[in-house]
Amino acid sequence: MTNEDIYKRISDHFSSYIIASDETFGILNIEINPNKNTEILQWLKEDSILQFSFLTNIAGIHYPDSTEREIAVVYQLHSWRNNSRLRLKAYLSIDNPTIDSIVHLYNGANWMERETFDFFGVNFKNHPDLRRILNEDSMDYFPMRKEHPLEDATREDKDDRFFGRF
Amino acid sequence: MESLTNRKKVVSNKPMTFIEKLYLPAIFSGMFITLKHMFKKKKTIKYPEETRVFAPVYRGQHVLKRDEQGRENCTACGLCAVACPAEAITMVANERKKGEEHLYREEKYAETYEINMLRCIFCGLCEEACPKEAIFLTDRIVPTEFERGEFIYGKDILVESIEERIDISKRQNTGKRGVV
Amino acid sequence: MTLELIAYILGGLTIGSALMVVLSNHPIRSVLYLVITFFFISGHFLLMNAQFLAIVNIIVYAGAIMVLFLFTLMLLNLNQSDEPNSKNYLSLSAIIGGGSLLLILIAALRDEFTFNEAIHENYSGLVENLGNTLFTKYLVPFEISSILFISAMVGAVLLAKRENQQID
Amino acid sequence: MAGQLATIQGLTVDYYFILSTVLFSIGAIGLLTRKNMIVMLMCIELMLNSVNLLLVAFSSYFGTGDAQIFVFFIVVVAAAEATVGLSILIMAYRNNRNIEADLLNNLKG
Amino acid sequence: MGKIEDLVTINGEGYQLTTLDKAIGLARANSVWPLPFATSCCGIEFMATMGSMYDMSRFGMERMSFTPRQADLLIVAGTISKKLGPVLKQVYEQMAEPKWVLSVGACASSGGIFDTYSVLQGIDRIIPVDVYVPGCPPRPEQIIDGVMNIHKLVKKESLRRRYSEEYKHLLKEYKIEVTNENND
Amino acid sequence: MQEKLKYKNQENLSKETIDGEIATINFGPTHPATHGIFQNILQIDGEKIISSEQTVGYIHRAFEKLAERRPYNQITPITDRLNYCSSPINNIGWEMTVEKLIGAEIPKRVQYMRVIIMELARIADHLICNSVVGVDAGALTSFFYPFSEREKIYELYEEVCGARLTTNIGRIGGFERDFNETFHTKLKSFLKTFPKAFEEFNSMLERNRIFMDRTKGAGPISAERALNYSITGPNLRATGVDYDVRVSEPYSSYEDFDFIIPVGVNGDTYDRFMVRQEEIRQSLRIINQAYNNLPEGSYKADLPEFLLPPKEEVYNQMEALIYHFKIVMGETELPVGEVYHAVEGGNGELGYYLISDGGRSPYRLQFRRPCFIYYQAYPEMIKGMTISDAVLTLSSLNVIAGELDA
Amino acid sequence: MDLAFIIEKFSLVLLVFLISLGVAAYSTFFERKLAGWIQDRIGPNRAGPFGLLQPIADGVKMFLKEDFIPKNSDKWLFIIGPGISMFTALITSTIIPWGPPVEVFGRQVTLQIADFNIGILFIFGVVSMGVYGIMIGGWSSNNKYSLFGAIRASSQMISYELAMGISLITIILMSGGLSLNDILDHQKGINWNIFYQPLCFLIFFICSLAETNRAPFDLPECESELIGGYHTEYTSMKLGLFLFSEYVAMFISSAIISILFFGGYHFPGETYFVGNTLAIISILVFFAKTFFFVFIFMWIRWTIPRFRFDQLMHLGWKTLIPLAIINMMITGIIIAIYEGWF
Repeated sequence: MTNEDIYKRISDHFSSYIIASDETFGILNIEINPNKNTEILQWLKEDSILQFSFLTNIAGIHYPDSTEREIAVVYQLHSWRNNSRLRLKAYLSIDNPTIDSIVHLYNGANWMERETFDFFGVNFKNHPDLRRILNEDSMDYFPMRKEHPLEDATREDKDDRFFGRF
Repeated sequence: MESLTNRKKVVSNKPMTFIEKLYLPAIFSGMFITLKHMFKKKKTIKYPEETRVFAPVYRGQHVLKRDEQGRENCTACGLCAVACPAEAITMVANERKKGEEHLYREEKYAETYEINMLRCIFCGLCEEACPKEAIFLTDRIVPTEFERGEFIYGKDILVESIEERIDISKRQNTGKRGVV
Repeated sequence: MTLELIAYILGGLTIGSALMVVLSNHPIRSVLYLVITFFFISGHFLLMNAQFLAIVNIIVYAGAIMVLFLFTLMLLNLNQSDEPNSKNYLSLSAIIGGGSLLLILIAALRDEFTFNEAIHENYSGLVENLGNTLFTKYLVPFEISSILFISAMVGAVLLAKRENQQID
Repeated sequence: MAGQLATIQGLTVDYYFILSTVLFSIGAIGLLTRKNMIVMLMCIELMLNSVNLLLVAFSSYFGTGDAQIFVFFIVVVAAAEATVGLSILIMAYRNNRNIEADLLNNLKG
Repeated sequence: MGKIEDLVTINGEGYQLTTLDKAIGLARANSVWPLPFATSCCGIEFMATMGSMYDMSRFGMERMSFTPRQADLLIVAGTISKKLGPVLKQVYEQMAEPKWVLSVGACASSGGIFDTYSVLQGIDRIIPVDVYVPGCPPRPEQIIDGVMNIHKLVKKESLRRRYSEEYKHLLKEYKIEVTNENND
Repeated sequence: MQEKLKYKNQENLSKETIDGEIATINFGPTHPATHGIFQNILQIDGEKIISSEQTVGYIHRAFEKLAERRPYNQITPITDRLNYCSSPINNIGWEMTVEKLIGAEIPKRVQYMRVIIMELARIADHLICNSVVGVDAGALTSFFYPFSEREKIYELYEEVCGARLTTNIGRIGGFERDFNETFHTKLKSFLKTFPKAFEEFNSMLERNRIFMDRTKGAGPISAERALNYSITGPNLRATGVDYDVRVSEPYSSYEDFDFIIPVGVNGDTYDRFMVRQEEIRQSLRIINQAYNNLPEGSYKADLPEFLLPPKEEVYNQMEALIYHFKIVMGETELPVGEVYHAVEGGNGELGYYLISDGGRSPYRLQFRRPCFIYYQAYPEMIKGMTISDAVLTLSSLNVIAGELDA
Repeated sequence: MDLAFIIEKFSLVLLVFLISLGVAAYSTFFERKLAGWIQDRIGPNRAGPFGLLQPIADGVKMFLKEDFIPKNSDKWLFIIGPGISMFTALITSTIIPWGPPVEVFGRQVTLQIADFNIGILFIFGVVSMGVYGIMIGGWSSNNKYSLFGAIRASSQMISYELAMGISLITIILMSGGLSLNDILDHQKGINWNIFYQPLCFLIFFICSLAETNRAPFDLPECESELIGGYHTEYTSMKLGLFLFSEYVAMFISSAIISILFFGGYHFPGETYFVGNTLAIISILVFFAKTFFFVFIFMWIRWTIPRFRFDQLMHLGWKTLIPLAIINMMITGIIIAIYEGWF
């Protein structure tokens, strides 16, 4: 099953929800309407032909320069039967990064969503237990956003001039 | 779920036989194995007295090499510092003055060169980054210390002494190796 | 003479530890004092040449029953001694009642049994003799007691078993 | 076969009689004063044991083994009583979260 | 190797060692029970150190005390994040005196490559460390070296050190309460 | 910002107080059975676990943020520390991801060398997991025998890269050096002696009834639930699903090798143990095949823009010197794009989701960390089990804290 | 009751006490050494020549460790727990016949501190007391893991006592007496009970493993589950007593096993010796047998995985007790036939 077939079948069903699509390194990327993510994912999981029944990964990305599309949530699906992968992207505004949770579809999405919340502050609606997972609960920012520094401010044995990075 | 590949083999469905249910055979065979090991040669290397042979390419304590004439190779280009993922190397470059040609090979040299051995992860990237064959990792291990400050290794420790050269010829990263 | 002295000391200790059973606030300590009391009573048994019973007393009472008590206490985790102090007049009346019980018992029984003669040479406490009596004269009660035991066991299991084993 | 027998020369059965009565009374007082059911059960055990003591004393002084057989049976009964009593206690604790005697009033019909 | 004579500064004491002290130090040094606080990579190398090839048991150290109460030596092997810091401190506080701390590996000693917002830049910010072992992870040889250095410290320690003002001051600097619950 | 952080502090622990004999115990963070640092708060009724709640993140080290600030070649040492029991797989997986991005052609010899190293790493990973299962089951000696064998694998790593555990092995486009003579002799002797030692370890546990009783039925999970939890790797295969990235999406010439995929039936601890044991044997088979058919050729690809030139060329050729500087400074031209590459790590599908904007560091690099994903299923697996089962389940899941918390 | 008798008994008590302690101390060392050998290692070898001073080093260290009593714990019980453990472990040694009578200064000295005519019952009584130390220690620590250890220990010990007792009835049937001397008299030369009662030996051995909390029945203190079990909160010498009592108990149970099943100090060909020569050889034989079992205890520990709690209970109640009962019945029938009761 080629990527064209997959795209065709998806767009037959959800043509209005698909915003853009392309293919990189053999994997189909589809940008979807962030409000319809559960619907599409559910259909993909249950469709007897596509059978994208395995959630590989959920990732967040921060694009500070693109207005109203700052935060991207990326779902990577895998159909073992067809041995094909699919990437769904939903772009959210940084002011209100809210998207529906898919924990009811995949239990495994629970921590992935919590991690995305922890790193990027994406609010997953209807998530059973949305709170920080890796960082301390008292942390007051979302560290993976580009504006936050990586370094721990308490390190004293370092002089930035020497490292060729600024 | 049906097979995704045709290479599947179930490995854990062997039922227990009656004899195995009696506990004893496995226990006795296990005890026999341990008894056998009791009389085997011990594998232990009594470390402080005996040392294990390290691979010649082992990534241990760094050395700043001198060339055949005893001049320091380092030219303080800073590539090692850039290549260091732990940001453990700092140096201050200085121009070589007249009359110091016997000390430094290049026109620039590192006035101070410090590696924070506590930060260092011994990944060997500095060794690879060095274009002047100045810094090498060696198969010596970094000793432990009582205070954190003692791990800032300056040039006094890092630069090899002229009398006691450190042999790094077996490291394949040197320029002298044969390329396949 | 020495044995007599031992018997008196042992008696005093027995009473003391028995008192501690009642007086200590903490149930666990009560258990331990009771265990000690049983040990002292077993000591008396030994003095009276009832060796088998002495050991059985320790094995059964101290080694099994009291462990069961201790086990229950630990399981229910009643380590805080939250027993409310009973009202003063209640304890007072209890003490008076107990004291009068003591007096009545002594008064009632004293006339019946007053023996001043020394102990008979006596081997009845030894295992052989005891076993002989038990399995000849008292065989039927012995069997009945085993039935009692089984019913107690079954009853205990049934009582303590949880009706609702389901977790979900 | 039988080891050397220890006999108490100058001690009368009175001594054991009084001792066991005192123990019995202590048990009785405990039963009346304490409210913790487990401690109450323990007091019952103490009373049973005091009776045992008396029985052994009689057996020993009269030179007959029958009383010791009774002790044996008492031990059996005590063990049975303890197991059943404790399991009832656990039941009661589960229902009431408490094992005080006063709180078990709802056992009344 | 470190200069054992300079230890006065970190250990905060300068008592003259008596013969008794020496004998006891020797005994203690041969019976250091470690508490492996192994979090990550260095923990695996610590396991290798316990293994047949290196065999820590030669120093009488094979009895691991996973309960801090019984341990003499806290071996911190691996990254300590800021989230874990309080736990580590609690473990240290729970240990009974005399106690020593061996910081194994770059991460525990200084943060190593993880100069990030979530990693503690060296455990010596929360608990006093006696010996640092560099490496990421250190070879078992280095860990044994560190242990030998700990032994040196143990042998040198006076019986009175743990009651000294300097020691109390040291603990105070780390805001470690001397919870002497043994009110005898 | 603060508003969002006010998460509902949900009491996830169930409130089924059947009869109040429920105790809460802290299983971790420093519990000896966690082998790493993570916390489980267990609610237990007697010995039976009613519910549990996990806390992770105790060694969160911000790998992904770190990767955004480091040039591509400096990320290899970071990947070492993901699943530190099998660092070479992580290293090589990362290198292959970048190679996919730049579209590099990798010589067959390098691919076979990688297979050898990766399968050695898999053996090391599974050995540590299974020996720890033995330790947690109480058989302490079964920890020492495999560990001596692991030392030999360490020696092999050391000959190639110069380190034992955090290998930093290989470079983008190949290896830093060829297998040397010592490596060849050591590998040959390893291949000869290892099977015997391994079977010895195996016979101490595999058919021992005490061990079987303890592990059979401990922490089971059905294939369906496992898929729902996105479990991969040996833990998934123990449930009977034969998903293996090496077969479904062969990388590094895995299609050349003949090996079987061991699967279990119930997905319990015994199945996981057995699957890992069999995978060790299969890995050994793969190594034998790869080593016997090792093609001649160079140990690195022809990628002057990514592989550092040999030192003498740096002296003699201007071009080489320029490349050298460019590579070290991280100023090589990289294509823009996003790439996902998965390898079969020690614990399952280890994925690298790399987004490149052409800069010297990745714009975003996300690791699909199998541990992080399957550890979620732990409460479901141990529900209704005893504490002993929970311990064994945990060790048989092989939760590596480095991979869990990233 | 003369003075010489008192001195004799007193010195015997002291001797037995010291031997038990010394053996226990060196058992710890030997166990570590043995673990090393089994695991291809060397084991402790730094403290003194061949590491022989290791137990002393451990002892000194533990004596000088900070004595720590956790908050909210029951102080009195916390202190008394290890004491009870040690006491019960040591007190069993009073009835062990260490050898035939020896002649010292013209006196016939029996190498047994006290000869109860109900020796075996005494052992059971004491063993059943042993659980108190662990229970009290574990409970008073005010720590959930300790409590778990204590509860596991108590239920385990109560369960295995039953099988142990029932299995031993066969031995009592065969020897016709409860005293250890009766049992020993029955096994002169090489007429050992093990040849008649192998199953009984197996049951008794398994039960003594369980009673001493040794692997594979070391659930009360298993490290991987309960951290330290009942002694999680103990430090210093109190911990030392707990650990020590385990080894003392192991030594004593090995001695009892060799008495009950392997003829104690009897050995084939003992009729060729008389007097003190016989006594000395007998004592050596007895110790050799005992140490052999100590060795087996350790060997098992370093080989076998441990049970789970419910499996342990199953083994005890559903396997060992029925087996013991069947064994008892068969033995009874055979003895009855042999004696011609039918």
